[in-house]
Amino acid sequence: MPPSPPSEAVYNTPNYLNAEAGIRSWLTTRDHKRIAIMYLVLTVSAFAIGGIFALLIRLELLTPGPTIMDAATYNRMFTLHGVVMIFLFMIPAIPGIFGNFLLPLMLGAQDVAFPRINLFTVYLYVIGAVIAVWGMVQGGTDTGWTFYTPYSTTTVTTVAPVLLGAFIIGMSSILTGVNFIVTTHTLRAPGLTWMRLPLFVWAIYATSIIQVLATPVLGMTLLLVAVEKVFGFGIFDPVRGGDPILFQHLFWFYSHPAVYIMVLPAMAVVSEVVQAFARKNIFGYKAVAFSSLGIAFVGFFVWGHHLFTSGQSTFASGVFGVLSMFVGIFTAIKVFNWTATLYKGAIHVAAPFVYFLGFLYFLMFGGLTGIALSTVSLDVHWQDTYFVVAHFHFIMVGATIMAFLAALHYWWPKMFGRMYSERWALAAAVLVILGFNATFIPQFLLGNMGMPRRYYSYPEQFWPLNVASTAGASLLAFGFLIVLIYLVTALVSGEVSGPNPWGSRGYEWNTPSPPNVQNFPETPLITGSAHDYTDEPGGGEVARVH
Amino acid sequence: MSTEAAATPNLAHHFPNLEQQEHAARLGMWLFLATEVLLFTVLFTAYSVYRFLFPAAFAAASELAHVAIGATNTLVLITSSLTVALAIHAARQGRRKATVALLAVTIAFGAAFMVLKGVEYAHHFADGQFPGRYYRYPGLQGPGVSMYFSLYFLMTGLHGLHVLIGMGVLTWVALRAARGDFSPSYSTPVELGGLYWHLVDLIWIFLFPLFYLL
Amino acid sequence: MNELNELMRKVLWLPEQASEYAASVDHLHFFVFLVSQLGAWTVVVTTLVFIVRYRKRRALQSTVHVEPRAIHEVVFIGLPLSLFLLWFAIGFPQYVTLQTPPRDARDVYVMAKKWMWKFAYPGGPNSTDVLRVPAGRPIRLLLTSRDVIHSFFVPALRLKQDVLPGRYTQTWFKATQPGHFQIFCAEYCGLGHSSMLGEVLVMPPDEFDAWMDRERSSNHPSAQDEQPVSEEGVDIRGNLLEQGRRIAVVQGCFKCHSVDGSQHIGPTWLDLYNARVKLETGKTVVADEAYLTRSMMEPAADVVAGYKAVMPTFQGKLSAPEAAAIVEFIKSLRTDAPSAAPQKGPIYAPIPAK
Amino acid sequence: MADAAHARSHFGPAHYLAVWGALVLLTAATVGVAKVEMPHWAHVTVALVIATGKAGLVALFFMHLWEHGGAIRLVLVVSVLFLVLLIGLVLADNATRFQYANPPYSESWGEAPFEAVAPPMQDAPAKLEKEAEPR
Repeated sequence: MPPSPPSEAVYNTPNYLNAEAGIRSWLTTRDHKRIAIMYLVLTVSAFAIGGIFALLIRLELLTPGPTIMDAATYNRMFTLHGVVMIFLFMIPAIPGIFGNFLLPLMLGAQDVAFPRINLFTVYLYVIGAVIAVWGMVQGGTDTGWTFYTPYSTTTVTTVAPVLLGAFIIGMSSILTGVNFIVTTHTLRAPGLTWMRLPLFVWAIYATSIIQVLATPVLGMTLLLVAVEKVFGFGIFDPVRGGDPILFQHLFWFYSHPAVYIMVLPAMAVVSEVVQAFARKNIFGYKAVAFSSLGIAFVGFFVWGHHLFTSGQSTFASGVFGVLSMFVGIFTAIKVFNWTATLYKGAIHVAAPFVYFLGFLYFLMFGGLTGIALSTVSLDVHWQDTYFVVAHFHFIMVGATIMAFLAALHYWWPKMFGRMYSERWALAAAVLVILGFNATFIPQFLLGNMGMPRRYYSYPEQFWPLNVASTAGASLLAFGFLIVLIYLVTALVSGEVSGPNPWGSRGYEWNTPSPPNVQNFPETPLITGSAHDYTDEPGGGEVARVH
Repeated sequence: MSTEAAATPNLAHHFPNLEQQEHAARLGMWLFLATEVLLFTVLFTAYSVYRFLFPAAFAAASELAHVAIGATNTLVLITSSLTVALAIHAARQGRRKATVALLAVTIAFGAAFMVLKGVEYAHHFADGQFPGRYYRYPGLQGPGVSMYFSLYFLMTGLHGLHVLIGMGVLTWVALRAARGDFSPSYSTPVELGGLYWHLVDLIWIFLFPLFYLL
Repeated sequence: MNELNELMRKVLWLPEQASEYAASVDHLHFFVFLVSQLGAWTVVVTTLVFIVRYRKRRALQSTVHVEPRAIHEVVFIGLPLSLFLLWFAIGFPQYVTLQTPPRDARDVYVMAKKWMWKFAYPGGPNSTDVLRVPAGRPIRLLLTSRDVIHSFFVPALRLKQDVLPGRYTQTWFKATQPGHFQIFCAEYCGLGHSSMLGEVLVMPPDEFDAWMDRERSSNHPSAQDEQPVSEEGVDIRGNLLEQGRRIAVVQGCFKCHSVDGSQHIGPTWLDLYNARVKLETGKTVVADEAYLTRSMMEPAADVVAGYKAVMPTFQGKLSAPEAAAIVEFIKSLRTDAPSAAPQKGPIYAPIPAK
Repeated sequence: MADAAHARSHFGPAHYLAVWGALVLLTAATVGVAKVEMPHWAHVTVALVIATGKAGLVALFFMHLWEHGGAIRLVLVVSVLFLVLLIGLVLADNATRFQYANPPYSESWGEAPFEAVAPPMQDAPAKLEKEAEPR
């Protein structure tokens, strides 16, 4: 299906944005696209809040001693940063926004399987966020986002509301996952076989599996901590024969797969972006699709690599260590296949593609340092130091936010029918990528030097690198600010993009941009795979690589 | 098929037909049940760990459990599972009265279960067999004993909560059945409520030996 | 080879290698680092070459369909997997070594609490925040905590072991040469987490033995077994008390003053508040807030009978609130204080080796 | 449509009653076996095998897993797999870790002179104390 040229008429027809007006029509909507937009507003706000906390933390660490706050405030600050970024941004953002918006469009469906539950997840998210934030305001929480017992059960700060908030947000996450899995199983358009599913769908599907199966474990574990704190049941209490390491096992049984909840959607985005901007179908479709499932599955077997220095047995560390090596492979497969996709492509370097490059870079170095961390003896030195901090920020902030920004730019015209300023976007992309590096490469070195994480003050030998990191963070913040400004500007005064400004052949571009309420006037019939750029419909010349 | 589907009011706009919609609902329910299993997994793991660490204490503490009540409750739940299965069968055949009656019996069994559970709890409380730091039964003291009771109350408590929720769900389904919402072509809510109830039974099937017999 | 080791160590900003174990871990680190860099930059360069070589030449350009052959995916999987497994095959035995103390290792008990490290040698002596060990001899650490989880971290030894409340974990090391090496707490433990520092003092073996003999034979107070320390209950003054103790740690008060009633260079702080204190001059004063504060600022003014006037002034080193926090802390040190925490600390008796 | 709905379910009341009977028998069996003199591990194994059998009956027949294939069966299998995995790997850790890293007085401390080395535990004597006649 060749794309039709941009036309004003398409934008002037009724679409999901202007079909109904008024705040009420938004709050009661069951349209997956409007729910996606609500998630966009909510998660980006959460990101801004979490980002401000991050900046305050970096400012505090500008000098070895106290800089702008006392230790008690600092401890609340990094807890807030972790909780907000992970539970309110990283986990819900890409599935909530782009999963919701695109999954039905890519499947040729009118909506997700359970639209009412979908709206309910938004409200659960808000309720959870409000409870958690309320708890943090009421005296704050100083446990770190990991809530390790017995610290979390003995601290005098307010922990229970934050646990409850995280539990409720977890329910939101579970229901989103259930919805996406069922949608993928039951609402595929005729002709859309599993092996024709866009790679975005595969990765979101894998993410949903983790959300459904892992999140309840976290929920129950957090509830146990709350029960212990409030009623003294003593499940994790060392004084009553409880085992604090059991908490760590249960916590990481969720929280390691949760890392994949955060990064798989990023991989989902990138698989689409690389095909659209290289104008080529993916190299190794099955490898990329099944590696998503592989990550989801094997990701459940590796949690113990967070416990190498905890007192866990040598045997268990060995088992978890060797399994961790296998989970890295699935990421490696994806990286190689994305790179190979560029081969013989027709590469268009626009902002989303630049973010794809940033993603690839951060994922590789973040991933390889992850493998290094699972190399058991190396972890002993790095565990709980800034090396770990830098590693997971490379994956989560680096890779996932790169993909988030790539998605935002690539699908901005899809969602709003208007283009952003490409020149500003390129400048901001370069700034953001440089800022990330300047922030986190010094932290790798700090970790090598042995600076432990969650330190309020530090010996002077760590000073210069901390200054460098803080400088990088301010660069990064500046980059984000630019992105925010030109994207909001584009909403009002951006050029009308037409239905398919990129000439992309993803299924979702077969609808007008922005799409109308029903998505498709009639159920589409799928006859070929997405991202077929060979011009002859349904295949074309097949070349073999030598 | 599609014409018939278009005629039925229970079909949401985004599903092509009722069968597809029922399949979606059933799959969604099973996924939800999986999350319930994982929810209990945490407690089963804690149970396994502490039973492994304190076998003597757990064995001694489980002798304090009221096996007769526990066994009766097991039979009550198993029988309620039977009645709910029969209710679904009746609903599929469009037998409205039978459906409602069987659901009512199921709810009654659930209530009986909760009453027996309450009697049991009262006995434990009277003896000072409280969870965690409140444990003060003089007849059995030692490391790991209070852990048994913490887990006992947490797991049976959470299970009891599920029984209550299940009773609520079945009540709602029964009311809808009485109103005549269901037909041979559409009885999904009865089936889903039944699935939930069976899960409650399933979990009890494991709780019973772990806390009463071992 | 040695130069290469030093070069890589400096490139990666790693601290010195104070044990053979540290050196061997570093060598794996260098290997992993170099291989990773090589692999990742190969991908980056390939990507850049593709971008230039296959740039878009016209709008909506079509491309050929490229199908991978099985061999590609096999290479994509096999190459990194074999490298990763090789790293693991080198790293895991090192970890096993670290987890298996040699039979001839000498035991040292480590007790962590908010926010200090205490070390006890079976048979004495004890010390706070400084762990003295002989160079060239294996030392097994048996670690336990009094409150929350801490983590014993010595970067120069590439050694880290979490310290769990109410039970023991173990680790060991053999320092190669004398020197001072920093101890950090690596598991977040509250307000004083980042000031829970200590030092491993590696001594030449003969000096260590001499020190040990001296400590054991003398009536030096620290040679006695550690007395239980009363723990403040959690109350509204909690934060101030914690602050006071932290400041006292930072200022080095505990070098001379004990908090458990034992005699030291200076008077103990236990039950000091409101006690009647006999001074060198023969006068008796009540140790109230004013007296305690003055003693910090003008220590020579009222020296307690039986002690030397060796305490430096803290005028200018302590702000008024800080001094008040220390006074609060001293006030909390009462033998009859109500306590929420276990009253008894672990008693240092040897654990039989498995 | 009615026929289709009916055709999906091969089970009738007779089947359900049979399953119920089996469940009752198994319940009686597990209570009975618990009273037999056997080593502890044998009790645990038998009780878990019987419970798994009962659960299987409920899932296969009452919950219609027998006739619903594919995705639904996979959902159950995967969640049970993760249950086994979590319990198994955590227990593997407890069973093989440094013996004194487990909770004090627990089985793994063995014959250690734990009165001497163990940190204190509140409200509980170091050894299990049972009254001769609990009730």
